[in-house]
Amino acid sequence: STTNSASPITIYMVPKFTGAPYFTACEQGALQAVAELNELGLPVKFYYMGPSTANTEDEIKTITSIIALHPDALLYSSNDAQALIPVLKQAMAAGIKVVGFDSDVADPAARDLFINQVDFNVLARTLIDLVAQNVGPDAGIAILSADPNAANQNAWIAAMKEYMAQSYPKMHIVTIQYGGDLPGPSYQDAQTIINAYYPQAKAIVAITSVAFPMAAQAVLDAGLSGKLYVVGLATPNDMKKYFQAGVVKQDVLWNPVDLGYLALYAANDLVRGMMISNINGTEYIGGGKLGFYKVGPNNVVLLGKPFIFTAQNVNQFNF
Amino acid sequence: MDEILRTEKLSKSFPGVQALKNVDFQLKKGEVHALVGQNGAGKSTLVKILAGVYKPDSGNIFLDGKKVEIKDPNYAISLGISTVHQSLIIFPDLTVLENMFIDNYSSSSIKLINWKNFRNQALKIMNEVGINIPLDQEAKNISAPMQKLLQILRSLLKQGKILILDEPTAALTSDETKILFENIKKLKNKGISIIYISHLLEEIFELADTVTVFRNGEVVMTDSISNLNLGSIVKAMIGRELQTFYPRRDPKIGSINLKVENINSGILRSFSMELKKGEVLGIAGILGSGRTTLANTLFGITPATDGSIFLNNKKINIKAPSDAVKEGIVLIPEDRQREGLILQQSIKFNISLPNVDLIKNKNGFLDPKKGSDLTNKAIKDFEIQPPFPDFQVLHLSGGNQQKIVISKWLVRDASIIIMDEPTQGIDVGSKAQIYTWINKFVEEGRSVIFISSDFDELVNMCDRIIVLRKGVVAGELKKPNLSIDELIALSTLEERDDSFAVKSFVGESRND
Amino acid sequence: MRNMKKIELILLGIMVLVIVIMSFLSKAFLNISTLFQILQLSAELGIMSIPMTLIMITGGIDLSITSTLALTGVIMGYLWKFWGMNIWLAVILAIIVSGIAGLFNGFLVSKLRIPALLATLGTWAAYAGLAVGIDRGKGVSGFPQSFLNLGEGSFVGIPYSLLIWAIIAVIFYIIVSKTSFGMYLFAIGNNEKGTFYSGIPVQKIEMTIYILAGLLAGLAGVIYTSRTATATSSAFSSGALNVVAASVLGGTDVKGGSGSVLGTVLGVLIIALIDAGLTLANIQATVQEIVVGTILISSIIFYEYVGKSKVKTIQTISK
Amino acid sequence: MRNMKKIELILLGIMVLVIVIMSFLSKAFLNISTLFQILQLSAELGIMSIPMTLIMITGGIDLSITSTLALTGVIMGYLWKFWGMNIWLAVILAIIVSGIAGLFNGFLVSKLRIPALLATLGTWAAYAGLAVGIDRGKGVSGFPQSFLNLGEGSFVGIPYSLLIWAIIAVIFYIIVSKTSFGMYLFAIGNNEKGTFYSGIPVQKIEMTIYILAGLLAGLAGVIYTSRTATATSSAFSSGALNVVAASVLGGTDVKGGSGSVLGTVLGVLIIALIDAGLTLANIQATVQEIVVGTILISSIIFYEYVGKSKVKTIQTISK
Ligand SMILES: Nc1ncnc2c1ncn2[C@@H]1O[C@H](COP(=O)(O)OP(=O)(O)OP(=O)(O)O)[C@@H](O)[C@H]1O
Ligand SMILES: Nc1ncnc2c1ncn2[C@@H]1O[C@H](COP(=O)(O)OP(=O)(O)OP(=O)(O)O)[C@@H](O)[C@H]1O
Ligand SMILES: [Mg+2]
Ligand SMILES: [Mg+2]
Repeated sequence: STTNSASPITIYMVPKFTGAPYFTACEQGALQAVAELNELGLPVKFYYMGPSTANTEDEIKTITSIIALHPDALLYSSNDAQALIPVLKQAMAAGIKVVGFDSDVADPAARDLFINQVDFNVLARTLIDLVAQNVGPDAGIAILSADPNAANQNAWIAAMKEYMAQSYPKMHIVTIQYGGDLPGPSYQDAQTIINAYYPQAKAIVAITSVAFPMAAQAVLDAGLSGKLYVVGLATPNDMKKYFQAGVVKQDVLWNPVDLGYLALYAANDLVRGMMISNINGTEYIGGGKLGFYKVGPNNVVLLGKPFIFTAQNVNQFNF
Repeated sequence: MDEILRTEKLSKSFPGVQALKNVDFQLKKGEVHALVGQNGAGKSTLVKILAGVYKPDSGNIFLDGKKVEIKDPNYAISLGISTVHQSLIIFPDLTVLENMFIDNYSSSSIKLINWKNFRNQALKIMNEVGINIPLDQEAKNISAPMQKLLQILRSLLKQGKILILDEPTAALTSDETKILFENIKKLKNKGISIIYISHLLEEIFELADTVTVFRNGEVVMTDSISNLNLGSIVKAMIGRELQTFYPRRDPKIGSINLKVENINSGILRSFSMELKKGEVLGIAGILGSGRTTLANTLFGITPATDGSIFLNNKKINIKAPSDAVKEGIVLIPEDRQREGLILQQSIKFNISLPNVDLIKNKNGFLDPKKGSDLTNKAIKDFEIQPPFPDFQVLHLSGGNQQKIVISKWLVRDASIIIMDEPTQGIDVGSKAQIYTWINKFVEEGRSVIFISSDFDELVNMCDRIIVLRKGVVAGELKKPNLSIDELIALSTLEERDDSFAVKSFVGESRND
Repeated sequence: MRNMKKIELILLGIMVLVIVIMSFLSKAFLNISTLFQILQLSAELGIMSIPMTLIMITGGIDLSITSTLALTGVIMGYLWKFWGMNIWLAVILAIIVSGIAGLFNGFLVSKLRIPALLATLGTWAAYAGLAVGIDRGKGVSGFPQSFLNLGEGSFVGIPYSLLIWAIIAVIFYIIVSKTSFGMYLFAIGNNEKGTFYSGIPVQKIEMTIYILAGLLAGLAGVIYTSRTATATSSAFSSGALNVVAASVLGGTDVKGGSGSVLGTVLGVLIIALIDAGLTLANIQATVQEIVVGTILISSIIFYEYVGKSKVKTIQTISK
Repeated sequence: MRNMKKIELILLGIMVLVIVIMSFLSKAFLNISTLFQILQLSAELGIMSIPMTLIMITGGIDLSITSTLALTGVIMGYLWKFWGMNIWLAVILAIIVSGIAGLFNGFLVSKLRIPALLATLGTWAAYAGLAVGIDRGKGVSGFPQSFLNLGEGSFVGIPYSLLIWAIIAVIFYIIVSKTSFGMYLFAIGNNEKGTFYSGIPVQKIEMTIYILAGLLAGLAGVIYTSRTATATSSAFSSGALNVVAASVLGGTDVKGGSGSVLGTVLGVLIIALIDAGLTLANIQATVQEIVVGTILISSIIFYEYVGKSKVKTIQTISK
């Protein structure tokens, strides 16, 4: 069922956990979209709520409570690709439009849409190409990930392996460490890599926004700045210090503000039935100032290409 | 009479102690069989073996002529042996009714309890026995004698063939004792066999048919009561004739040392007293009269709520034991094991603990050598056995443990020592030693407050005795007008109880 | 013993108060099916807190149960997925393993006489290690619908997991308050030696409750797995101390000798309702933690200090 | 009482064995600066386990110290970032707050006579709630380099945090084994009442050690913040039970009356070396958990059962 365009709708946004600057940036984007929609006479009541640490159970509890409030739409970034499926299906069954962003669940039937920040193949290629450019096509690399269950990270790792086999047959993964998306353990894992795997590993690829600054910090602390290449994904604010110190040259990311912005527009489109069908039967969603986006297989919407922050451009961003 | 229970060469040892040595013991149907012996003679150990608490190292037990292995308390109960242990076994947070039926164990413990049925049974047995305890009170809220009666009632409920009573009267007043004796006689007439343990020999003469005497874990004598008298039993118990052993002293009483004015604390009501230099002041009273409260108040364990205390005419404020120690007042507490000692630690640790000020070096660190010197001096002065500073206190005999409690305070220059039942559970030789130290202590112009339930000891050791009754001073006796009869009269208005005289040379019952 | 009747009444009062306040804060709160949905999420905590209460009444504690929960889920998942075992057979076998885990705790505590805190601290680490070792951090999912029904389904509107919790609570309520077994628990907590002298098989009883704790943790593990549709070694990461906290809030005395099943159930319900109510009232998760922490510490002070008659410090120093 | 000298020797033996085995498994292991890097990661655990040992010697426990650690970091971060306070002043104020947190524990335990497990379970939740409440899960970063030096810098090759740990260990080793204060701790753990009757101010001593625990947890919090360059309420999420476990492995008796600072230091070192060694030798993290769990449970059984003279169960039932 769709709602009359003029009547206000309610949307909840549930990040993996509140507090990470990354998710705060997503929230900013969503708030921008809310402001625009309100001005357009499409009022949206918006709430940002989630567990205080990356805890699956707490996320399930939060979502369950939200279902009871019968909002029109729910945005989530899942802590666990499996465990959230039942509760998201419940939400859908309750007539709530469910839109994932940032981190999906394994079952496409558990949500209406997923806003994929970036094609994981493209992202993986970008990272590997950067390693090849900076260290060489035969580099040994150490990967610093979140935890072994993290869907995004696993997809990226798989794509990296595939791309390496294709384009840089001599490049190889020396070790994969899991820092649990926590600063302490991530830092410790980075130190482990430095102590145990350097110089076999000449590059650290840190594929979470928590791990990347920690890896940079560890390399800096070990005095290996310029010798051990660190690249990864993180918000520019977190990395500015390391650009300045010279330990980091590139930071690959999408724009999380845009991600939150698009996710909110998508939810609004779904609730108000504003999806546009074109002649070939392909669906599009309206992404406000970002334009229109195609809804791909499995109801995945791709935000765009990765963006590479460098020492030159990083200061133009604040998130 | 037919035999119901027999033991054959029963032995049991604990680390360092042979508690029972080849004990042959026989119990007949329908008799009251008394076990007597000094502290530590092994009476309770035999009881615990029969009750299934301990397993014997060797030897056999026969019940109705059949050999049995009593593997646990539950099995003992199922064999018809019910036991009232020497230590108070009570579940303080459970109600009286729950306490009474706690050991109603059956294999179907998941079955619902029929409380109505239990309540009726409880009322019936209390009616039969002639006592009344409020069934819905929590056990901790009833008086100590009532708690003991509760424990006795519990074993009566089981209606076994054998009832074992290990010092049941130690915590009872004379009224309750009377009731208990009537019931024991009733049970005996029903053909139930009873093993009865007491240090009060009159009780033995009132109740027992047969007496078995234990000494150092061995049975030294078994005979019918008609063949025995008090002297012969005591001789069997201690292995020799009993003589007096109070050392003589010529008191040199000086000026007032401690003055207490109108203090209130616990049961104590506007209590006042004076203590002179060179004086041994006795405090007498019956169970619960407030003697321990007085000791604890003066030592700062339970500070007085009002009133004043003067030491050498200077007002002092004792809010904690550390204050008392600073003023030179020390306490030998009533419960030696829990209050006086750190059992898990060595002799040296225990002697050093309150005396760290004496064994520090210039930098404030403990000086191991000074500690050893202090300990060795105490060991020598007080003849502590074995004389090893690193020996764990837990494994010392009761008398030697008490010597440590006393010596840990006497190595420092205390001016007043308060002793709460210092000779309780102590053998005859050690007692004499303690008396000698008391005399030596006061001869140096210091003072002793001597609390004891043993009136014979009080009369022989003290210069003056204050008698407490329900927290107030009932009277004061001075040398040379000290007499046991007077003490008894003052402390118990209602009646005289000659059992105290016997208590004096057997020693009080010890709680284990 | 604390006056449990009084504590139960107070807790009941608090619960009513919470419900009243929460239903003012949010209309959604008073909906029965909402309440069921929310409470369902506390079923595992609720189930485990019951044997924890029994153990705490005897003066013991079991820190290992949350590890047992995770271990059970993982074993079940692996038996089913990699050994191709029938799912229900796997469930039964896994619960048997959880019973063995409890048995081992019971053995350490009642036979070897290792203090419960110490013994179950050790097995907490050991069982968690085992679960991680089997799982290798990977997790199992894709369970058959018949199994997932356990976590999703309901009977006359009441979710199965709540029904199971309720049944267990009623059974244990009766055991604790109406049978000799229950009385023995209090007796052991009051005076273990005296209980033994009274002919009661103390060791057997202690053994039994630790086995029960293992079995119920196992059952909770199965329910958790079914509810989240995943078996993973990181299940129920909120940990054993929360289970202890729920019992303590319910009036159970860590020193032993006091406690009630009803109190514990109310304790769990109060925490769950406050948690959910604050979310429903759109109040941040961060505030929730403060509220729960404050309630816990005040109830502890209340039970220990004000709840008893005020006694001189010195008397209680004797422990 | 356990024979601590013997336990210390055994632990020393185990540590040497671990070092030998690990250096066979990985060449990287024997490098001094590698070792320092590894051990540095255990500095906070090592620092907190020392006051924990003192508390456990008296028969108490402090479950709240990891919450205190997080609270200190967050308060420090907030004073600095949002109140614009000088970083070192913020550090001092935060450590004072941690001392107050310890004082409150001491008050609950020594004055109100609430069992330590219970009291610090409550404050564990309360302090964590407070930390989350201040932090709102957001975390603070971007600390000045002067502050980060604390976690990064070193003196003649020894990281500052290790130096601080070593100094604290030496001071407390002397306090515990050479002063009357240390002697009193053991006396309290063996027989609190008897200690009081010996004229020793038991309450004051208990109060002191809980305050010390708070202060050292605070110091650990500052070091942790500096090392990870972030102040967050989720800091040191591995929890208080790990601190207890380290002390237990070091021979401290949870029943009180036994323990040594040297034993605890060795306990922490052994866990850290095994952890690191297995990582360096490329052995899965999963195996590590099993190894540590197994060592813990076997040491518990060893200390409690085999380590003492074997006594009949029946005698020990009397506790
Ligand atoms: N559990 C135990 N461990 C070690 N020694 C024990 C134990 N129980 C008793 N003993 C020792 O065994 C001996 C006999 O003790 P028992 O309690 O049987 O004496 P008793 O005759 O009952 O003395 P009392 O008149 O004081 O009750 C004593 O030396 C006692 O210290
Ligand atoms: N701190 C206290 N608070 C309340 N009541 C107390 C306290 N200490 C003792 N009592 C009670 O006061 C009374 C006097 O006890 P106290 O121990 O002083 O007597 P006593 O003469 O030493 O007797 P006993 O032979 O039992 O040692 C008893 O009824 C006791 O239960
Ligand atoms: Mg005896
Ligand atoms: Mg007394």
